[in-house]
Amino acid sequence: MTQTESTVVVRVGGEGGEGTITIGDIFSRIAARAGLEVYSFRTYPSEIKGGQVLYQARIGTQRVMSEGDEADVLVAMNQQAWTECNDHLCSMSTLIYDTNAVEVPESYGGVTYPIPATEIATDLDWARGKNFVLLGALTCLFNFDWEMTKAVVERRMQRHKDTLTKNLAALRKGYEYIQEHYTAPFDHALPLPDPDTIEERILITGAEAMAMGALAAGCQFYSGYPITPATPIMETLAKYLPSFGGTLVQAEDEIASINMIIGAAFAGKKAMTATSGPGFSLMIEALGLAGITEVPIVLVNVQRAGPSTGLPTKTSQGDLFLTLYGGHGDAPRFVIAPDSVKDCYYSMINAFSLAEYFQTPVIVLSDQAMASRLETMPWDTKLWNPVLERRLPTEEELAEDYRRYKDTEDGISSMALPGMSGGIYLAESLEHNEYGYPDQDPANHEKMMKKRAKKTETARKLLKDWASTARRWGEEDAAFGIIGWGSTRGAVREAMDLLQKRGIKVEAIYPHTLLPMPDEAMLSFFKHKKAVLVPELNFSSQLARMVEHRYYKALYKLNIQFHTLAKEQGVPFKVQEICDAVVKMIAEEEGC
Amino acid sequence: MTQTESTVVVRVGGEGGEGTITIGDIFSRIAARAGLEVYSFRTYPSEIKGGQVLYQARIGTQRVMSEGDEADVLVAMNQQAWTECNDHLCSMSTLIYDTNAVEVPESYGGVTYPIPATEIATDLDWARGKNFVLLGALTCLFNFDWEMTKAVVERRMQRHKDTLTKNLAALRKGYEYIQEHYTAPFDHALPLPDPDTIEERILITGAEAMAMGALAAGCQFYSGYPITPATPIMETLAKYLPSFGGTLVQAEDEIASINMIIGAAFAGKKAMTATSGPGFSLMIEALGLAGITEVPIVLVNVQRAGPSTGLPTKTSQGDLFLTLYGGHGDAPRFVIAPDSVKDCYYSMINAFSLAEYFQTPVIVLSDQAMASRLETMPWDTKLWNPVLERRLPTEEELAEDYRRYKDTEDGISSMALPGMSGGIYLAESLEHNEYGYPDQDPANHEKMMKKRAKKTETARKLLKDWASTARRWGEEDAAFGIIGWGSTRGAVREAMDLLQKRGIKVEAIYPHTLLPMPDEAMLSFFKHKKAVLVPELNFSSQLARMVEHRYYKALYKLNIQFHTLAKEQGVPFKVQEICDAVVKMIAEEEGC
Amino acid sequence: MGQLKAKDYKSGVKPIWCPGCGDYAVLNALTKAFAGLEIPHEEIVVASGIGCSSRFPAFIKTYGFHGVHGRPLPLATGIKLGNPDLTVVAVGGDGDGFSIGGGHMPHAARRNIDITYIVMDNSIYGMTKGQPSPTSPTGMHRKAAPYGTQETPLNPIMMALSYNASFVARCFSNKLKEMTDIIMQAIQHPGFAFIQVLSPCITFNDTYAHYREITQLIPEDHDTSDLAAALQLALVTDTQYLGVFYHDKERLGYCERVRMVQEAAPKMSLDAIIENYKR
Amino acid sequence: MGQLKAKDYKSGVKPIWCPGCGDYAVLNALTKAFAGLEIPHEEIVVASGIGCSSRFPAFIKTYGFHGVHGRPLPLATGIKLGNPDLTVVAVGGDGDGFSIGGGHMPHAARRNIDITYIVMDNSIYGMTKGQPSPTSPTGMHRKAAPYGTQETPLNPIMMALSYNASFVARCFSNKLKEMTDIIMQAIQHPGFAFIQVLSPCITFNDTYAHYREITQLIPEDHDTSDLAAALQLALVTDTQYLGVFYHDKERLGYCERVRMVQEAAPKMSLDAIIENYKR
Ligand SMILES: Cc1ncc(C[n+]2csc(CCOP(=O)(O)OP(=O)(O)O)c2C)c(N)n1
Ligand SMILES: Cc1ncc(C[n+]2csc(CCOP(=O)(O)OP(=O)(O)O)c2C)c(N)n1
Ligand code: SF4
Ligand code: SF4
Ligand SMILES: [Mg+2]
Ligand SMILES: [Mg+2]
Repeated sequence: MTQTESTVVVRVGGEGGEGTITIGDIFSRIAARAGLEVYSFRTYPSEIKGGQVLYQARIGTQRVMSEGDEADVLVAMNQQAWTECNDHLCSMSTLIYDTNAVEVPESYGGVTYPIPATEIATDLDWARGKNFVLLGALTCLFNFDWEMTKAVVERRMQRHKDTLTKNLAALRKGYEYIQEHYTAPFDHALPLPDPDTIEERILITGAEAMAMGALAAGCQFYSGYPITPATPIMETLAKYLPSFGGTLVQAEDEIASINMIIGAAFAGKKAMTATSGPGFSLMIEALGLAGITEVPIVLVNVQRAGPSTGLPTKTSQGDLFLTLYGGHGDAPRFVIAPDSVKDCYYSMINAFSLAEYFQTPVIVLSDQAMASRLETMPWDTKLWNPVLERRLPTEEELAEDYRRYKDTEDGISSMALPGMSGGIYLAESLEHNEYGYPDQDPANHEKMMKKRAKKTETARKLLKDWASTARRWGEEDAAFGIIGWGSTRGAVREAMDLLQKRGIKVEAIYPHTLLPMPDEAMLSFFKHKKAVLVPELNFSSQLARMVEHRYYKALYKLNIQFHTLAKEQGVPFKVQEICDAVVKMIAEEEGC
Repeated sequence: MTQTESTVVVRVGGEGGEGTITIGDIFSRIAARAGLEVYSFRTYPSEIKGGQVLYQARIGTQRVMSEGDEADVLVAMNQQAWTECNDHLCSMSTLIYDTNAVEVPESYGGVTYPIPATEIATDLDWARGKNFVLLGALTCLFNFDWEMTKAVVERRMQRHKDTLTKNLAALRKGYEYIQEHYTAPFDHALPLPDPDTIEERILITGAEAMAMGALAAGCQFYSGYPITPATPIMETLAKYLPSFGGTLVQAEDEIASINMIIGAAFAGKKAMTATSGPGFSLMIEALGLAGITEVPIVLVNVQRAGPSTGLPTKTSQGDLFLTLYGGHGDAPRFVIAPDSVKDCYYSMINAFSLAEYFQTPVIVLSDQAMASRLETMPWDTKLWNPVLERRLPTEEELAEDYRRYKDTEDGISSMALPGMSGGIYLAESLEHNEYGYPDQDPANHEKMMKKRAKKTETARKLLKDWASTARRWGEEDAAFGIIGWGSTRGAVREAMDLLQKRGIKVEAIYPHTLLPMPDEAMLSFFKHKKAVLVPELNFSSQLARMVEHRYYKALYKLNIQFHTLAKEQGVPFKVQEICDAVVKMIAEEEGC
Repeated sequence: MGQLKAKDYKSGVKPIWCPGCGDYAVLNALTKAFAGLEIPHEEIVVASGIGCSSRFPAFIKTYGFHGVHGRPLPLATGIKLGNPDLTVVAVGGDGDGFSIGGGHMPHAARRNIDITYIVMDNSIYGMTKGQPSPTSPTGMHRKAAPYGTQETPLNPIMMALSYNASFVARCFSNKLKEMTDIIMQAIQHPGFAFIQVLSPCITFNDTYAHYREITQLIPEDHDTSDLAAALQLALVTDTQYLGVFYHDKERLGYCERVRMVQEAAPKMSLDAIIENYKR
Repeated sequence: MGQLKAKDYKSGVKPIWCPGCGDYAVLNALTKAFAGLEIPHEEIVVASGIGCSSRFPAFIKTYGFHGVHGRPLPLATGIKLGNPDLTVVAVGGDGDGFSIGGGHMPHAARRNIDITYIVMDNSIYGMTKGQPSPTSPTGMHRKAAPYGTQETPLNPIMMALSYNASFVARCFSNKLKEMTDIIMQAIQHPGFAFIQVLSPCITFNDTYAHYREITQLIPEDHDTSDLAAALQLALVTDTQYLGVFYHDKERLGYCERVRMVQEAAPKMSLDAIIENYKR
């Protein structure tokens, strides 16, 4: 066990199409069912079949915050899985492998569990079931209950009735193989809680959590176009939206998606779409349309590594600038950056609140790693922030001279919905007057630009009172800080734990909204800092540049040194990388 | 005469469709032909016919740098033209108007030239010719030669043969009306040079100058989609490209346009497109494609006021952020900001040089005011900077193991063209290896990101030696500075002249490339400054924010105060606004 | 309500159109149709793209949405699905609908979304001052095509039929009564209705005389339920037939299908869904 | 040159396709066609969008361009116009070509740009793991459509004909010889050639058996110059006809038209043009 004694990292590697992800995923669910905490990570090539695939499940007896840097246990389905992993496996680690597919040199010093998985499966006349043989072996080693294991497999494979019996047989054989051949206790087995005392938690991916958040917020319309890694949001909502009287349309492209949700939101529904980089780029034009017509929409951008098609199945935080600044002309928008699977759920609720209340597009900026990993989370329906709704016109407003785009003090004007008598107005992409009719007068343009921009300032004030507009961990008076965003949080928090054990005090801040920025929280964070590190998964240190610019006066006055840590490789940070960077920062600053 | 004694501002106002722009345009040409310098401005509603239209021509005996704040002479074709202008006309100004359409109160104290233009035209059985009656009167007042006047009208109206005779008759009547009714010399008449000594100059719009620059650079392929105010670039090239063996395609949309030019450039041609905000937003996805496949393309964005459809015929500088930062993931691009009509021409040549040499997209960021105004400019074909070409593979490279995306020191690798034997490669939107084949390995991704980014650093070095990478005016040791970009230059330079007359010393800098930024020039500019003003035509002070961030350390160290002047009204700066802002900045800084 | 007149549906905003523009007739026909069908103002939305024709929503007294270029169909689809009780009409030009927005019609048609889509086809880009459009004839000379267009014009009726749109018709701005009647049928059609209106641009492409010459009403005996026959009529281009080419009265509209899905879906609470994630 | 074999046109990069994917046959047919026509590798460009089918260019030994989703046609158009001597083939999937990229085919067709466009139609989004595509049958159940698709499938052949594409054909991955032959004709056709290949996705939508049943060669007596007859054949959907539906041998290709414009244009120097701006 590498970082934390109470967690184990299990990695499953194999060729795409061999069911590698399948058994990794089921293993995670069995572990969760057994009462353990789970945090998973998957990487796969953009091919459908073929190509090396890796699934990593970190399980533990206490909350797990990252996927873990190194594997404790490797399940190798093919030679490459072993070869690739070998360099990273510390000698005390454990290897479970299919002896019919993997050759391990005698010199290898780790603990091994050789299993003739292909042979066993072939004997069952079901060669494809070798992955389930290995899964059976794995669950047995961890002392997971057979009946529970079987129940989880049955549930997950219910759509594949034809192969279920065969796979269960393979699973059983693997389970028994361990029972028969290995009696010594397994090094990595974790103490399992009494099944009756297990606290209710759910095991969910970030994408699913976002879909649930949308449902909780009252989303009634979704239009989207398939794109990795955002598709699961659409597929989850496709399943459930109709049950809530909602509608989901698979659009012909992303341009249609965003225009459709603008239409549905104009008509009165809470509406959203989800996409990734290339699709988001195509939505830039209509994002401005929502801005100037003041139509509330929620957009999820599940970032993947760009530029262009890039690495479509790999993670990145490279779309921040596009999200903050992508538009011709200035129009308000808000940006929320969830930083955990659980936060994915709450972020969607907040996103709808901001969108509806401010009649402004809101972008939720997630990423591949967060959206596609499984995490256990406690389920509670308590909402951290009030759910805000759209301001509808009062009867008096409708009775006389209704002005849809009335220039109010807070920038928010009431929004009539088609069907309301007296509320007729024009949603106009040209600059318009308070009624919505085109008006190209210089003074009117300036006035309306200001009216729309006021909403950002109103939001900044409102958000001050919101729980978790920025999250902070560690000690406030720490001299060294970390500013991060989104899914790097887990690695950062684990790094902080490790650093603390070494006596190094660090404080971290994760803004929940990146637009508007939580200025007060940031400035208070800076107060005691000597230097800050901004780790992020993109090439050009986008958050760092934005923060440095926004707060350079404070940074300068307080003489805070600014350090960046940019990684653009398609994979998440390792905890060690964060630790190293912090240590390096401190060394540089302390001059030692 | 308001700002400069040697120039006159003539404004023509009327209803769209009455030929207001036509006579304004012809008047500019007559003045240029008479040997005067011209700088024009036009504003019109986005309607085809109807709506108030304004054409302003500033003419002078020396170089004119802006359209002028106030009109010296107003030609009013309708009542609104007079009413709107009245507030702004200083009492010494002059009004020429159609007595059949405009009523001027007796209280009006300016000089007036009432002309029954509609009546005169109707007497000719050609009521529509009233605009030419007014034009005739105007040219006569300025003492322009009748034969020359007639020749210019004949040339401009050659496509309207059917109405030419009638319009010439109306013109003559107007000319004669002045001769008959007014003998006193016209207050605003300028001394005209001897026709034989007039230096050869051309009168050209910014859009036309960009088209000429493209031809000069060897552009051979254009694909574009009509959009105000970029269309004239396409229409000019449609006329001339075939004469150079080039091809122009009107594409089905902007997405097709940019993909077509990527295709043509890949096949070996210098290729470009031109668009405005909404179209540019649609090109963001493919811009990243050109970045990752390293295909040289030139994009012109003629900015208009946004957001969304906004004010399609009005000027703005609101697309800077989108141009600098618009893309999912990081890919290199260069940005050039021409600051005069003449510079439009050279900017295109430089844009092709940078695109071809660095195999990277280059965006030329112009605007409506600059693209659609006429300016006189001396014609010389001397190029300020070397014309750079694409690096093709050598025979040796092609002979063995050709690597299209070889990771070289300067980031530039040779580019084989289809047809070259031995050069076969894959232009790949996925991350790829040096051969172009997909490669999703973390280390490869990082390497290729770095390779592409190197080009920006190489360019920064190269551009240092280029003439006019940043232009500076005024005195280097001035304590107060102005940083601007693009078409605000004229107003700024005139303001500097006025300020100088009042004994106020200011220096201005206009970066020619906004990406990469000319760091050396900027830092040297900052050296003696106490405070700088950044005037720009957008809502959120985009250049100011970019510059402030990029140079905040220098600004802080030198204790330079940063002042913004943002105007987003769809119209250019007035010289007075710049003067006032500078005076205000100085007052604030000097504490008086 | 029964007393509403066409003029009651005018917003009072003066159209920006040139005098003589074909689009005036479309405005007249649509307002007449609304009055004829007695649809309350507030229950109508007119959505458009960008172009002269697309300025339409400002001139009509209903809810309106002037969107971005080429996207009236997705916008109108969203509006209709957002509130299926509304009468939703999408309008635009030939550039808007067949050039930049050409990718959306096949999908509106295959969804059979219950909206009426009126394209004011003047075979030119009016708003941007006269560039050739996808329906401009080959060889047409304009500033953007000084050597004449080299492309073959598209045939919008053929295209709509090939997408299997369930209501396909052609009108001419000069024939107000026929147009009003067809628009009324289209609005009442529960599904996607496409109407191509030959609506001349008097300023950049005056085709009134030409169309007066080559248009002709569809023969009375044409069976509008016969797709093959409709295709035959659409193939003819030297005569431009006016009237309803095709009308599929059987197919269900998209809103009805969506309603059926919603009805078929088990009613669930969020907590019930979350149960699935507990195991 | 005459000695080139199909396999010489394989790049050596192992296709990422699932074993049994219909796209292998297209790769085989296209390489055979290139070999048959003896076109040198370096004079060919294969351009594509995004999708399983669009990964094609990596597997073939010619110049290649793997562009963005839905844009192989504009890309290929630019390539061909950039260098008309090249043989340019655009390839992609049904999602790429009929969904996000559906707006481009009408324009490639009306330009009659001299490229061959092969759509590997598997009636599914393969690469993104099995969402319905524009040609998926009504009522198909997938994760993204758990209640079944509610849309009518598009008919790509009908659409191509309605765009007046000058060469329109359908192939089936199971019929390699016929496909090779048709691709050869398409490449030789000076103009826009559209080929729909029924190319099953064995992983998410295995339609081999279905297509074996319902496909049938176009009757030999079909006159490929008769658009009306082609439309009649295309209307039939319970049988999917294989072969050339339409072939217009008269119309000039776009490259030829562009050449004529260039020839008609007066040769001018920049200085000569500038003269116009002096007056
Ligand atoms: C994305 C985008 N591209 C281009 C334009 C410029 N534009 C405005 S209207 C128009 C075409 C109008 O033609 P059409 O749709 O036929 O309408 P018409 O004016 O002829 O009625 C164009 C290209 C735009 N507004 N947005
Ligand atoms: C702009 C954009 N949107 C979405 C995607 C995601 N995407 C990749 S391939 C694909 C569809 C593939 O379907 P098809 O074109 O039929 O090809 P197939 O995989 O079936 O061969 C989609 C939606 C993308 N890459 N880019
Ligand atoms: S330009 Fe043409 S389409 Fe536009 S309003 Fe005038 S006549 Fe109508
Ligand atoms: S997923 Fe389908 S389309 Fe993609 S490679 Fe596999 S079989 Fe072919
Ligand atoms: Mg039109
Ligand atoms: Mg497909």
